[in-house]
Amino acid sequence: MGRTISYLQALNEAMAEEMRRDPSVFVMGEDVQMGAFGQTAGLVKEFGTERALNTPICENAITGVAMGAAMFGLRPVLEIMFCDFIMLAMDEICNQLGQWRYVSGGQYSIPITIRTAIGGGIRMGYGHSQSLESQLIQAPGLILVEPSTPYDAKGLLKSAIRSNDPVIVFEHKKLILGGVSGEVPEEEYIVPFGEAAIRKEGKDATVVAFGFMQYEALSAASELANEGIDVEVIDPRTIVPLDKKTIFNSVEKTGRLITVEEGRIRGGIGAEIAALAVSEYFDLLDAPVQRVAAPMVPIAGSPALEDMYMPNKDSIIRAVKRTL
Amino acid sequence: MGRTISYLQALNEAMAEEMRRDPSVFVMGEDVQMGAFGQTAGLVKEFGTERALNTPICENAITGVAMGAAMFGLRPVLEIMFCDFIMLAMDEICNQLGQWRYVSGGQYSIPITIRTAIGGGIRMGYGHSQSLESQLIQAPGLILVEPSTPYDAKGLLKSAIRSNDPVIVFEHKKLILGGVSGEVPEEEYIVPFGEAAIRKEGKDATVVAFGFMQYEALSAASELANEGIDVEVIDPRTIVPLDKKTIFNSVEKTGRLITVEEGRIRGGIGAEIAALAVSEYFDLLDAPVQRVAAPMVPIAGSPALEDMYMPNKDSIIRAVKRTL
Amino acid sequence: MALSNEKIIELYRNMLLVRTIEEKHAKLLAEGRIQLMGHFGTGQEAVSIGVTGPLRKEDILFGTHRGVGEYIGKGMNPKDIWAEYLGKRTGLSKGKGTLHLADRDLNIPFVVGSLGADWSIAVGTALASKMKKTDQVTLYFVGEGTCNQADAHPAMNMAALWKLPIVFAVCTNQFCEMSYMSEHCPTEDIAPRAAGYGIPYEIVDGQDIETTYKATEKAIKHARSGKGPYCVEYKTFRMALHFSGDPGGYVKPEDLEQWAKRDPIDLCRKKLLEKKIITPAQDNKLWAEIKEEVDMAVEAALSDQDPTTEDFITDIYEQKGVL
Amino acid sequence: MALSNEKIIELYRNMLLVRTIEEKHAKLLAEGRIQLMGHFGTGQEAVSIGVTGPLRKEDILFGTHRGVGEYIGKGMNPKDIWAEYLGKRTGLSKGKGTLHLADRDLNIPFVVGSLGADWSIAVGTALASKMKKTDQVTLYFVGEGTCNQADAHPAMNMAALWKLPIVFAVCTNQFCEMSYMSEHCPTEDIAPRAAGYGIPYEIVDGQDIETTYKATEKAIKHARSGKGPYCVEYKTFRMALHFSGDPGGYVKPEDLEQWAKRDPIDLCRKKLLEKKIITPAQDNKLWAEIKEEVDMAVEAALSDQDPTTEDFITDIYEQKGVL
Ligand SMILES: Cc1ncc(C[n+]2csc(CCOP(=O)(O)OP(=O)(O)O)c2C)c(N)n1
Ligand SMILES: Cc1ncc(C[n+]2csc(CCOP(=O)(O)OP(=O)(O)O)c2C)c(N)n1
Ligand SMILES: [Mg+2]
Ligand SMILES: [Mg+2]
Repeated sequence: MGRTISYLQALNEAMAEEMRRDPSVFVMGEDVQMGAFGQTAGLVKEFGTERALNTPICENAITGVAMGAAMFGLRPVLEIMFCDFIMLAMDEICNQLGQWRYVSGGQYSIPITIRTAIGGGIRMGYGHSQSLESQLIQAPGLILVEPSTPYDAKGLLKSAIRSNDPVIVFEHKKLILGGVSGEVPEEEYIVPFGEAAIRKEGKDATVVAFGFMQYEALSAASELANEGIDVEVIDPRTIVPLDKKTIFNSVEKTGRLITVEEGRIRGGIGAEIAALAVSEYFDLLDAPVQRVAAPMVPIAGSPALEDMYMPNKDSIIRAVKRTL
Repeated sequence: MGRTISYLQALNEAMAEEMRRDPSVFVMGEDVQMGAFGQTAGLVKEFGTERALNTPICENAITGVAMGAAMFGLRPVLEIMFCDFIMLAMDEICNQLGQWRYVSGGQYSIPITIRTAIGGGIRMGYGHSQSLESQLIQAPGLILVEPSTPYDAKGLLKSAIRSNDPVIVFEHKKLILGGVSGEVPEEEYIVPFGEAAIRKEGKDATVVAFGFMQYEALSAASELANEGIDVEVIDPRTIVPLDKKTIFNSVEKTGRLITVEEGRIRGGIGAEIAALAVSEYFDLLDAPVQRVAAPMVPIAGSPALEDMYMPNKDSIIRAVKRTL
Repeated sequence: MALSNEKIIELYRNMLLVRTIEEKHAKLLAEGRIQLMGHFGTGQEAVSIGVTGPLRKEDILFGTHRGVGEYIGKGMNPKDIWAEYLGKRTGLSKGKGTLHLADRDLNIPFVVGSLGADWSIAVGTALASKMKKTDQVTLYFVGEGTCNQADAHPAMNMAALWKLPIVFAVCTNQFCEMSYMSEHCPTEDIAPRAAGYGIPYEIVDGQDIETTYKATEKAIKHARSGKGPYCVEYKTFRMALHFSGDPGGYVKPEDLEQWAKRDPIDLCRKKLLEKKIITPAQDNKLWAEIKEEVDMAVEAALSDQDPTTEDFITDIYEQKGVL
Repeated sequence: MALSNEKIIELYRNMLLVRTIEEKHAKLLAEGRIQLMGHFGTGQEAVSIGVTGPLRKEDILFGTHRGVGEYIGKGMNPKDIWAEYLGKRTGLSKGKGTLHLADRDLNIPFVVGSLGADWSIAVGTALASKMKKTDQVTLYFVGEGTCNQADAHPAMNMAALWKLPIVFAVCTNQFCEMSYMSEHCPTEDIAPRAAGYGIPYEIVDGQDIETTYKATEKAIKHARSGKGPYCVEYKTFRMALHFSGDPGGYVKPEDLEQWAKRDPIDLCRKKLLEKKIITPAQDNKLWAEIKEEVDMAVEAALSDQDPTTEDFITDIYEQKGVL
């Protein structure tokens, strides 16, 4: 039997359950005892200040601390408060974390989970609003996860914590704050990496949408349905590994591909999927791929400007129509 | 009348000439007085220790220093010794340098040039061998330059130093060390951003190759010519802005597109070009796009393993043949 | 030398202005008239105003995210701030920065998003002043929490190494977001770290405006005279919560109580009244004037125009045709 | 307490081994037999060996890029090093790390590429020891140039804040690549920076093996007893150039001359002979033995197998099917 819980609750439960299950799991980050957006709130009560470890503000260094701890027997769950700050920790993440297993010839596993809040639309402007998943897709050795539902948030975060590979989990602020709710089982479960979910079946076009954009895509799909356009909506759930099979099976059926992400367009996840389409799955397409994404513009604080920046239901609808 | 000079000399001349021309230009970085690979060697003699400023090792901070200086009247040319270390400075580069013009509403120009050595094949292994251009293509507000000849190295670096936008110049170690030579005019010239060069005309397939890969592409082209395959080789010279016109005019003629870069494949420059092909230039292609790039693997120190990693003439030849 | 009466009144007025703007911001939020979150500096006004008071217009100021103190202190006017805060095209940055204020005319670079990213940028502006042989000083005003950010270290190191004209002004308000500083660093004081680079430092009371002003004045003089960087740490207390949406619950009531007794505006007013520099009537009038000034600035800004789709894509590159 | 004769001989032997391996490396390069560049630690052997001498096997060592000193000191054997250096599949890391040595069995994490990236990683290993209540100490051995890297600061801060079992061992060899330290920081000493975090420190002569050993032993004892981090700075001189391809020309001849008089191996040998702990004949035999050991290690490694195409794509993820 399922329960209906919020996205926030799902994240919190995943951490609490894994901390109960395995004493080597602990959370750390800036103000994790309070919980910046509440994801880690309350853990300190049950697990104490050492396993809910507040850190100073120094993102590259706390990433290194988590990495070192992970190499010697612990399983840290590190929170980087805003994904914009991931950029401070790029050397640790891309050059060290993702590479040391390989360059040590497999001597070290680094079982670390990094959770970070992405996304705009809540008027935080420059510096606190970006979706930088695509900044990490070029780095080898990382697993990248972007859950859109409470079910996936819990199941994927649990998989992340149990994984011996470094995993980065992108949590959209609108999902955390906005109180998306959904069903999760009473009993324990995990969601494996690399399996996309088909959120809506359809035959006219394939929309692949990540994280929060999933909801915009579903809204677009139902509006399009009113016009008799039957869109298939796929939620990849993990960016690396990417479930190419589910995506391109769908494209085989529809002949049309629209990618949707909140990050910027150039070199984005959509670029990679479009490139796969035109290299590995060349014959499937009946129309140009449409990439719905943010433009190559910084995010302004002005609500008017932020609204111009964000991809949304309407831009998805326009993109779908361009393929028909 | 032209002179034949090395790639290294071209870079050095560009800096010396611009420093003579404009007293606000100066070079800074780790050991720039000696010159890690010799690019800045000798400048200290003519311009003194203040305008050839040695810095401590702290890549994020020296990027910030250059940025601050650039906002208040100077034109720094900052050397980040190895492009791998760009990852230490990602916050300054992507979140600050590329964005402050916009988020200050155009109040500040930041005329800074960052030069950095990319590339492998010289047995430096992990940490000193990567080509990370594609890590920067997602950031707004930056200009990215990758010269492959002495002529372009000099002309593009001069454009970079004169530009009021932040420019990053990628210099391949094999070009610096290996002594590629070429003609440059006696008289002053610059090479503008956003204009690709067609290095070899051809009608059967379009090969777009960046930086050092240009030479591998040209070798591939001449070997293919022996087999009667007539390849067009394009050197984009700048990654941002990208000369889509020259590239896709060529694809219109050949119907075949092969992208070549030394960086890793996922989310690389090739992904972006392939995505453009399948979104903006859908009808031009007669065959799947081929992306020649490094795999999603760290770079090992072992020569045997490094050779498996590197894209080269042979992988380009195979890729071209797959399109025919 | 004691400050002149005019100077003290000016500083007092600025402190009132800061508090009034921030209270107005809180009120607008409470009334649901705006959504823009605020990080208020209530109780810290003697630091932000004392630190910026001795600066010349040509001096360069890096300020913090905490309220409008140092921006008012450096000369920004409330209408400009509000137009920017509200994301209007009449704002200092056409609404693109909002909370991240910048003012080229006042030599205020930009309020950074990634805290601490500007440590080194400030060293860069000081380097520019030195290389261009101007006699500008850069004042880097920073929260003590941000002193734990990595770049604090190379920034201090380079500033000392190159003897740059920069003042590191540390506002120790006891908190970093929702935790006490004792969870962030092992020592009570931050400024002694400067000694590791041979940078002289001083630690002063942050509640008394004359003290903060004079300590800063001395530090600026040192930096301007070519002797290199100087560090001042101001001890104060953040009476507000971290930001307008902060649920609170982590501040010890006894701390609030104790520090409330030394509110910088109260302290200054008392002194002004005691010394008869102003009368109670003049004081009341001042408050009323300031309240009206702020109200008018807000109303004017609220009715300004939003940025356009054209504004959206300008100011990214200077070179045409790149975007 | 003085070191036992056995201990001193062991340390002396290790110093000889280090110098011999590095000289062999230089020779192989000169003969064109290998291309692998080297960063030699000639003249610094009393630091690398003295620092690692007091470590237990379970203690965690972060070493530097400069030669093989600390790795020999912690127990790596020459053959393992050479197989890795030469990129063979029999290497410690199957040839994937080469100069970036790592040894899980010896608790040596990995020699980092971006200098300073491991400051905080070392804090992390010490945190793990503390949380797991082992009595391991982490020894972070680092060049003074790398002490200017940003993360030195938050690393020291967190280590002190959390009272972690870690020793910061700074090897001040007067250079950072091709420049003297005076171009990198304004002070002569690095260790006093530790005082800013309340970390105790000591500055010692780096040429005398007993001094370096004992200072480190004391620091390790402090850390192991739960008193938190300790910092030791060892003053030495890099007699080699920065790396095997360094053109040189920037080292003052008088510095070389002066420091050559205090070569750590000479100093130690003199003491051993004077105190009759070894005889000249025994000493000669030791050198010869070591030379042979190293030559054999190199030849054995040279004939090992290269990694395969299968090796190329393993060790990236544990999870199957991701790459
Ligand atoms: C790089 C970075 N990490 C974290 C944050 C989130 N953050 C915003 S304000 C703040 C507290 C800063 O404390 P302090 O410097 O003492 O200034 P105060 O808020 O006390 O004025 C933090 C951690 C940020 N903006 N940037
Ligand atoms: C992040 C980073 N910046 C620069 C370098 C290049 N580099 C290699 S060795 C070295 C000198 C380090 O000096 P120090 O820490 O004193 O060690 P030493 O070489 O003297 O043993 C530098 C700058 C690097 N490897 N990583
Ligand atoms: Mg504070
Ligand atoms: Mg050194």
